[in-house]
Amino acid sequence: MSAPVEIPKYTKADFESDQDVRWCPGCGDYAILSTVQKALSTLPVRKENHVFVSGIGCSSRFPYYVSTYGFHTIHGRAPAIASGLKASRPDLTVWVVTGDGDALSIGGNHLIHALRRNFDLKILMFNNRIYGLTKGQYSPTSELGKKTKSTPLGSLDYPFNPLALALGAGASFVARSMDTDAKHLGDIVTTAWKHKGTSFVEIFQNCNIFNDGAFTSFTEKPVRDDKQLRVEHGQKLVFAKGTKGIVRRNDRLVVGNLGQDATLDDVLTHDATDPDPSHAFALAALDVPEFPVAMGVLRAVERPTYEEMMSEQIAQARARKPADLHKLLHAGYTWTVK
Amino acid sequence: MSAPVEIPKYTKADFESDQDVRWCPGCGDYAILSTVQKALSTLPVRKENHVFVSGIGCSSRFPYYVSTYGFHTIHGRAPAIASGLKASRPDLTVWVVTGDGDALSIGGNHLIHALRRNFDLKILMFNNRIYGLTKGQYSPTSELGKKTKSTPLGSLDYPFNPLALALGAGASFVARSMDTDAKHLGDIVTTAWKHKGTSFVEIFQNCNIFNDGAFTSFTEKPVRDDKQLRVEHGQKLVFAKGTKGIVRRNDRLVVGNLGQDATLDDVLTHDATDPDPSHAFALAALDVPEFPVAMGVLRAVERPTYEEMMSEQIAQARARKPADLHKLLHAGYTWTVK
Amino acid sequence: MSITAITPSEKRRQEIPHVTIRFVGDSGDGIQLSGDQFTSATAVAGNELATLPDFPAEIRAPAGSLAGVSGFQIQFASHEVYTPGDQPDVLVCMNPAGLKTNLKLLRPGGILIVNTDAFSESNLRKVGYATNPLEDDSLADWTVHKVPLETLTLECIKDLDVPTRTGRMAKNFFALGIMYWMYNRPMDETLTYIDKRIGGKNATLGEANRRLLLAGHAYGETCEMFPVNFTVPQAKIAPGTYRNIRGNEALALGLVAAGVKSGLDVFLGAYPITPASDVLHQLSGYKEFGIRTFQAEDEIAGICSAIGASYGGALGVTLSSGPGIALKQEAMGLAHMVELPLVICNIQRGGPSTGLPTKTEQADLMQAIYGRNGEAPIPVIAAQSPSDAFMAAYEACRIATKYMTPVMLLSDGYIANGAEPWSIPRTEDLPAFSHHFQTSAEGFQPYGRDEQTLSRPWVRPGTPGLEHRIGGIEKAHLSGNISYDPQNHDFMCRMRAEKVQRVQQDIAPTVVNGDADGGDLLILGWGSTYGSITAAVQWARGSGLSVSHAHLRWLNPLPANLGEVLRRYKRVMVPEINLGQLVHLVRSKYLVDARPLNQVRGQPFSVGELVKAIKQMLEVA
Amino acid sequence: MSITAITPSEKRRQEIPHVTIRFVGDSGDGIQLSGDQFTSATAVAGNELATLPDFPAEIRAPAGSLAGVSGFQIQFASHEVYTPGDQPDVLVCMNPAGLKTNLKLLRPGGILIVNTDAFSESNLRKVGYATNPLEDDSLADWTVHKVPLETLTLECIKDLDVPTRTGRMAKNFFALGIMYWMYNRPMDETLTYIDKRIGGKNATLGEANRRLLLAGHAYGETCEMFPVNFTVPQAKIAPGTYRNIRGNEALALGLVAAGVKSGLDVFLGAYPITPASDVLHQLSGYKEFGIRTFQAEDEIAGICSAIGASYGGALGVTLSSGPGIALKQEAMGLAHMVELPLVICNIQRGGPSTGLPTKTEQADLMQAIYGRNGEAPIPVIAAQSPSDAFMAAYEACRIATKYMTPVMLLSDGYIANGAEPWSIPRTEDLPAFSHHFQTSAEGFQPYGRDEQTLSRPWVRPGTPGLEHRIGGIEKAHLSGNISYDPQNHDFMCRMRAEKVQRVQQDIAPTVVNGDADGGDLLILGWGSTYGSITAAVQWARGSGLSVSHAHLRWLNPLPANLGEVLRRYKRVMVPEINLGQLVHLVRSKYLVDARPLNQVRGQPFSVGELVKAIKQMLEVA
Ligand SMILES: Cc1ncc(C[n+]2csc(CCOP(=O)(O)OP(=O)(O)O)c2C)c(N)n1
Ligand SMILES: Cc1ncc(C[n+]2csc(CCOP(=O)(O)OP(=O)(O)O)c2C)c(N)n1
Ligand code: SF4
Ligand code: SF4
Ligand SMILES: [Mg+2]
Ligand SMILES: [Mg+2]
Repeated sequence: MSAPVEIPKYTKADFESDQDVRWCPGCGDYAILSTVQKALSTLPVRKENHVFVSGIGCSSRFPYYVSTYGFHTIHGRAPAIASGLKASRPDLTVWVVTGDGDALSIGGNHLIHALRRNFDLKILMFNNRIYGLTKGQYSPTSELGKKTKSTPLGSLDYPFNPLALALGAGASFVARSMDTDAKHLGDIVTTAWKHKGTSFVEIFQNCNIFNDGAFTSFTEKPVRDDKQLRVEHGQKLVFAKGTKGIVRRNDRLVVGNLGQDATLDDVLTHDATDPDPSHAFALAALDVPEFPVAMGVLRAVERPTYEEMMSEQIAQARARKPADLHKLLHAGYTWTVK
Repeated sequence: MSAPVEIPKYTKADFESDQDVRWCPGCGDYAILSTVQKALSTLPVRKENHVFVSGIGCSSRFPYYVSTYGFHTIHGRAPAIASGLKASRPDLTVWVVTGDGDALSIGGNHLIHALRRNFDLKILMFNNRIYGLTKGQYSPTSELGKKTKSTPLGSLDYPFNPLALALGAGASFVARSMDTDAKHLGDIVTTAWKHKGTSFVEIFQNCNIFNDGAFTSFTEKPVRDDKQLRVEHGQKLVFAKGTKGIVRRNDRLVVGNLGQDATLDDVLTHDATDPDPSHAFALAALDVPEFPVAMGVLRAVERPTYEEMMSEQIAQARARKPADLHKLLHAGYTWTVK
Repeated sequence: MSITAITPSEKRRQEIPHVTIRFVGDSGDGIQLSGDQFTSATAVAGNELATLPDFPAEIRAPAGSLAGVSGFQIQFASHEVYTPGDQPDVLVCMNPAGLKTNLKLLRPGGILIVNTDAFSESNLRKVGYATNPLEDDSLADWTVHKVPLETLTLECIKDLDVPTRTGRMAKNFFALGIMYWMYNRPMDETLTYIDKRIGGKNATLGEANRRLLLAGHAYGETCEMFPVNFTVPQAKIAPGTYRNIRGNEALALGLVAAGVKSGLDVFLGAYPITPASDVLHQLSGYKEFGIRTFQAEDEIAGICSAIGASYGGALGVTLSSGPGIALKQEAMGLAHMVELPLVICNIQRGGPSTGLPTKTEQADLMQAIYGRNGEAPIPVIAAQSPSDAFMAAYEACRIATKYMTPVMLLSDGYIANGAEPWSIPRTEDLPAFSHHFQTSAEGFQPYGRDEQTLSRPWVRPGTPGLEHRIGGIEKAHLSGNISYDPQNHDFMCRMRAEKVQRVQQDIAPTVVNGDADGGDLLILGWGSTYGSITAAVQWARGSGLSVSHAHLRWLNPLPANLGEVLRRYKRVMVPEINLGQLVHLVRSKYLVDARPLNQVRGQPFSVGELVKAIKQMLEVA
Repeated sequence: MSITAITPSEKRRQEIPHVTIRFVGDSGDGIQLSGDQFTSATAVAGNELATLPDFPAEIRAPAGSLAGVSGFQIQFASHEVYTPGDQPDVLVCMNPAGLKTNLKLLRPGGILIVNTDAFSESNLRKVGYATNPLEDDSLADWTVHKVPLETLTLECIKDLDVPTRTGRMAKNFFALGIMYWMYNRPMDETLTYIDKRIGGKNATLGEANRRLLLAGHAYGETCEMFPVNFTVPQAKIAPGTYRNIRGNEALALGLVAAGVKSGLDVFLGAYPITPASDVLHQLSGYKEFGIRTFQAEDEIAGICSAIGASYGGALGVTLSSGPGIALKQEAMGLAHMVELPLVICNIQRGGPSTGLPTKTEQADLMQAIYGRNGEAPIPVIAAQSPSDAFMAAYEACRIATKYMTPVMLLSDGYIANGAEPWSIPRTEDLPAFSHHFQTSAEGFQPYGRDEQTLSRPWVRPGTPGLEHRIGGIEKAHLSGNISYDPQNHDFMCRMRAEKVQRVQQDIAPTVVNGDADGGDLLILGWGSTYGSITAAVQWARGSGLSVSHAHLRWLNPLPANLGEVLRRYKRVMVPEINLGQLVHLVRSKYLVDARPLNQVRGQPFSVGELVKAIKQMLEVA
């Protein structure tokens, strides 16, 4: 992602397309769109070098609303299409916008393979814990027992924890943010862009029509501080306005009350760059009500990207022998009839 | 898996089918087959109540050689087919036999969804880190840089750690064993059968034709003790004939040398039943050369199975109202023309 | 018929044989609800009817936008009705977006009832009206009734504790009241609905809606604007008990009935997709029938789980639309190879690719027949109307089980969402449907075959002594072991094809409506074009033309007598909502010069365009 | 021709016009290697030839088992050769399993050369021989030469440091030496191979094999057993530089050539599957040509990554066989909708489902044409022989790019693994192949169209000022914005269909071999039946029958003159290795009473069965 020679001074408006935005009034997607457009305007990348690839879902309509190149593909396949694009065009900044159904249900396999391969893709997964576009069936992130059109008596599947899944797949960058916190989300999106490799960002997004208030247990004002752990690399894992922290006791993570049962020294320090994914995994697993939900960059480990290595192999092959079609066609044993 | 009334006294031979076994001479699959047949003969399940479902691959030929019911399906889809079977026939013991390609490449999505749903399936994944049946392309568990027919200059994808992936997906039972250790494998297979819920067992299997010796770095006699950590629930994580153990230092797992830089007290204790998957994940992530490879049951956590809950919903619905087709057809507003 | 009719003042009544009414407005305007209520009232009034909901393509387009327009059309009559009508006689219009997109449909001279309150400057601007069409002369061709619906509504319930926003949204009941008066519909059914479904949850809102319906009715009766009300006399309807039913609902009930009658447990494995999802929703509510519904992670898992269930001895069903069906083809091949019963419901929608998800089309026929690798024929059956989806689903299940084969059931968006009165069958009158699980080891061969149907035995795992292995690799005749023998492969491919062909034994011969012994033109149709073709043929025959109609229920195999039937006619025309598919099958099979008539506009043929094509083909003016 | 011929003693020579030899043995017996070497030697000898490897279906069946038999057949001649021969004249047999499965193929009176050392009691029992067939009279119909191959081999190299097991495995070179003597083949090429490829890695083994080849040759020359050796005179072969090439190799080279000539980067996204994988293997070795090969997690990711690459301005290619192609259909629909170039190579194999993975079949044609949801036609092209796969692949790429469309290229297992001499084209003689990326914003419309081809512009992301969005939902003409407009949908479906139809502009008219102006019978073929049909027609014409042959390269669209050509003949027969597919297309399209001739035995038609069918059709004895 080397900065091209000349980057125009962009504003958010430069990234707004001429298409009418067609989400329900009040949908969390609006806020995310606005934050991403703003973030784009600050990046040292020319507009035409951004590509947004998406699958199918409310969230996947995103590319139409951003005035860069965009490809609204088929359900679940955006990571595969983006991988092919990035493999052959390492010069582009390739974003993937997807939903919890698109990414984790039909597209789960492409997602985990993209993550292990570490193509330099920026994956933004809007998690509203529901299928919005198809009008409200439960999704792989919906809580057990969820009553929806397809589960009138309650769903029977235990949900995925998307970040845990991503870490299990070997993701080099995982982060979490939410629609309503423009500042935090903007920072995370920018950080995800800076990471070289596959960045996986889970964005909690409210679907006010089919799953309103899915995240209130840790986003509502009264509980917010107590139920969100904002992680920062190199910083102590404290929350609740500094009154609590994550400590390890009997080899398990627990919440320590600072000044009561724990001191700041006991509190663990966040290391997003730990090559062992276990630390990030433990943070990803924290959940309400017992724990706060970890928000921010949980893991950011650099390793060569797939397309880098691919280009390198090609360069080496070319250095070894010239691409001579005539020779190739005549390879092996030939004979001439006169 | 309630024991049926009468179980015949079985021997291994009762589970051998009349089909010629068609693996390459020396293939690790033979040993696994033999161990599984033996284990089957010891279980309190009538022969006709076992079903083996497989995908496509050398490993997936397995069902033909076991004289129970068997279904050799299509590539990668065995978990989905087995889920449907188990959902409608909770009375059967349903085994899934699959390979690293079948389970983690084309079938990755069905696998992770089966794991989160916790159908009572016994999944045996033969990991030979290669595509055997299609004659030797690298697989999602092959090491980076592997030279194969499709990657003459070396593969570019970072491999999956299958147990880490399974844990990330929310698996209730994960274990690891190997083809050549019949005793250990037999125990693990039996334990997997006993677990109520999806059991995921990774079995290292040597493909002597296309990937011979893939596991020697921790299975060869001279290094074996030092490079394998046999985990047992409730036991200390010691290895190397009791001279080493896994300890936590600076919030990271390291190898402690007992009597030198660590004491037995420092050594962590294995808890396979920890509801937080982070402990099992950390063990799954251990790898040579720095660490020994953890073998045994890493996680075994009971929670209701999908088919249990499904049957329960049906029972409740039936208790609430009788299944009256006439009434159903006449539901809502009707009128009669005479 | 026991109908509570409300009798308006006699002097202003006018009798008409049929009428088509279209309601349009914003998605939030309750158009579909109004349509449903009007439909029920019309059924109760004893008319024949057909309906067509027209959903906005966008999930939830901005309020008042062109993309957000929702429509509902109904035709009812004192005679038989086959389509929801080409051109509405009446347009009930809630907002400018509805007017802009629908006015062109209204027949010249037709009645336009319009909610003037919605024609604010901002609403007009939103949809590109420079001036207010209610105020210039652009509506001169029609009879316009301007009603300040929102003002009247709010006025009417001002003493109730209903928020203004909610109150305004209830205006559809006022409009409905007007229409009930105008077409002399009984209101009992709707009042009951209001009391139970709305009032049950919120008594005040129930009261408000009740008042509005009656007020609208009174408004019609008293207001100077409406000089006349209409009566559509009762149609001669076959005796029976009726209900109004949508295609997806009927399809779901057909599956339930198949389960009950056969004694098989039904298992549905599916992934949501428009417009198929509703069948999943429906079935998930029938747990007391032992129906297991499984929302899978994708379409492939959906069909595979159903195959697993069938293997276990259940009646495996899967469903999808558009791209989802394409994804299932590999697994259909497996089901064909292992010869297990399976029903694949394809609720067709506009394609290709994501296409037009909320629109109807018949363009998946060739895919149904040929979409798999290798020689993998499967029976294909099609529903022809909303209520007919019941029997089509039932038959699909019966044949799948009887012949041990996957069967594809074709429906489409038009059938799925359309509704019509359904003469509810008596459960004891449904075709016999049994199943047999092999339990005896005597002479058991996993690929032995029934002499008549060529089906192989169905063995439930758990049956002692019958343990065996099946799979997708070619299998030896009888034993079912893997076989790479060339002759065996040829034999088995032909055997499976022959088995599918034998389904002909269960297919009724082609019946011709019209001149059964031959004539100038036969129209050959399948699926949801049934209504339009029937109406067009009726019209043509009424004008003395020698036009007949045959409609196929099974597309594979074709009825045994079809070729012979086709040859009786000088010309054959095949109208399809695709670019020509069935027409290829019959041309190839019978070498008959059948001619296609095609459109893919996401909507059914209008009777008018069929009539035009008939005239052209017969070269009459 | 510069060929080193080895001259045996003149007196025992006999000249014959053609011969078919079949090598059979265990997978471990080096049968394919022997076959390849014999083929090269035969090409060098100046004969026309065709070959057919016959792999065991099992990956690695137990040694000596029936399932583990590997075969290789070659026909060579002094005249043109179109097939590997129906019935071998000579069978070289390494073990009892080979004898058991192949003896029935050998023509009565043919020569059987058999390795007696393998006929141990245990080996005989393994394959179900009660008595040793070499010792009873069961081989009386053939000329049998019993050679203790292993004994001779071990004796010959006993002084070398070669493990007995390895030595025994080298017996194939001794056998090859005998055959080289018997058919008077030059040995230089094989000796070079031995020295370089075997000796290069292990000098002792190289020396052993060299010795064995020469010893086998000498054995033939001196041994009493072989009374005569044969000469097949050189054929009249068109001038040019030749190499022997397999179909999968030729296909891969065609893709490379397309990349080089067009200046486009080739990207292959694929998942391994038999028999397509070899193309992936080949291409992954051509990195210096900038070819990017991506082994995807499944077939869907394979095609999707290729679509992504095409979107980025590369030439996206994907490939698969059998079930893998079924899985790609949804994504093909997307490529059709977004109108990007894409080549889908389908190396057909025996179906349905997993079917017969290692056998050949032509049963995916209808799936290629109709396998997608909605109206989604794509051009379909077929290779007709191993070397022809080069030009077929090249053309597929050219058309995909020129018309901005996915193209399906059909090959099959027979073509993929078969080999034949290929007259290597000069790179400068390949058809012109350019591409154009739109860069100018002037008048740019994402769905504007070229007047002649109807293709839309190809814009690489990164091009300033041309930013736009595409997708799988129906798009408005010109702007490419999402459009739910009914008329637009109809228009666009027809437009896409018309674009595919326009490919006719690039399709040569049907050429008839035989009586171009008409006659009694036309045989219409496609794909790998080319050789058998050509040979059969040649035979029939030689017997004075009025039989002609036309072979289709493009299956969609069909050549413009095809209907007219078909109508010139009294009868039309369509032989296919399926249960009748092309025959449906032409019957439907041209209403010609074309008759099918079908078999699905996992192998090509024999010339004999075609001849029989021709006679039947013409009612001659
Ligand atoms: C192959 C295929 N299967 C199913 C669908 C129907 N479908 C469209 S979006 C969607 C789920 C969307 O959920 P999510 O990704 O969470 O997006 P959201 O709408 O919630 O933003 C489904 C099932 C489809 N379009 N294509
Ligand atoms: C849909 C489909 N794609 C691809 C294949 C080809 N294929 C068969 S097995 C296999 C991989 C097998 O690898 P693995 O699961 O590791 O099994 P192994 O042979 O190593 O035991 C592949 C790619 C297939 N049969 N079907
Ligand atoms: S359905 Fe939900 S996710 Fe979709 S646009 Fe509406 S509010 Fe947003
Ligand atoms: S190829 Fe490998 S995995 Fe397959 S049977 Fe042979 S040794 Fe076993
Ligand atoms: Mg969602
Ligand atoms: Mg493997």
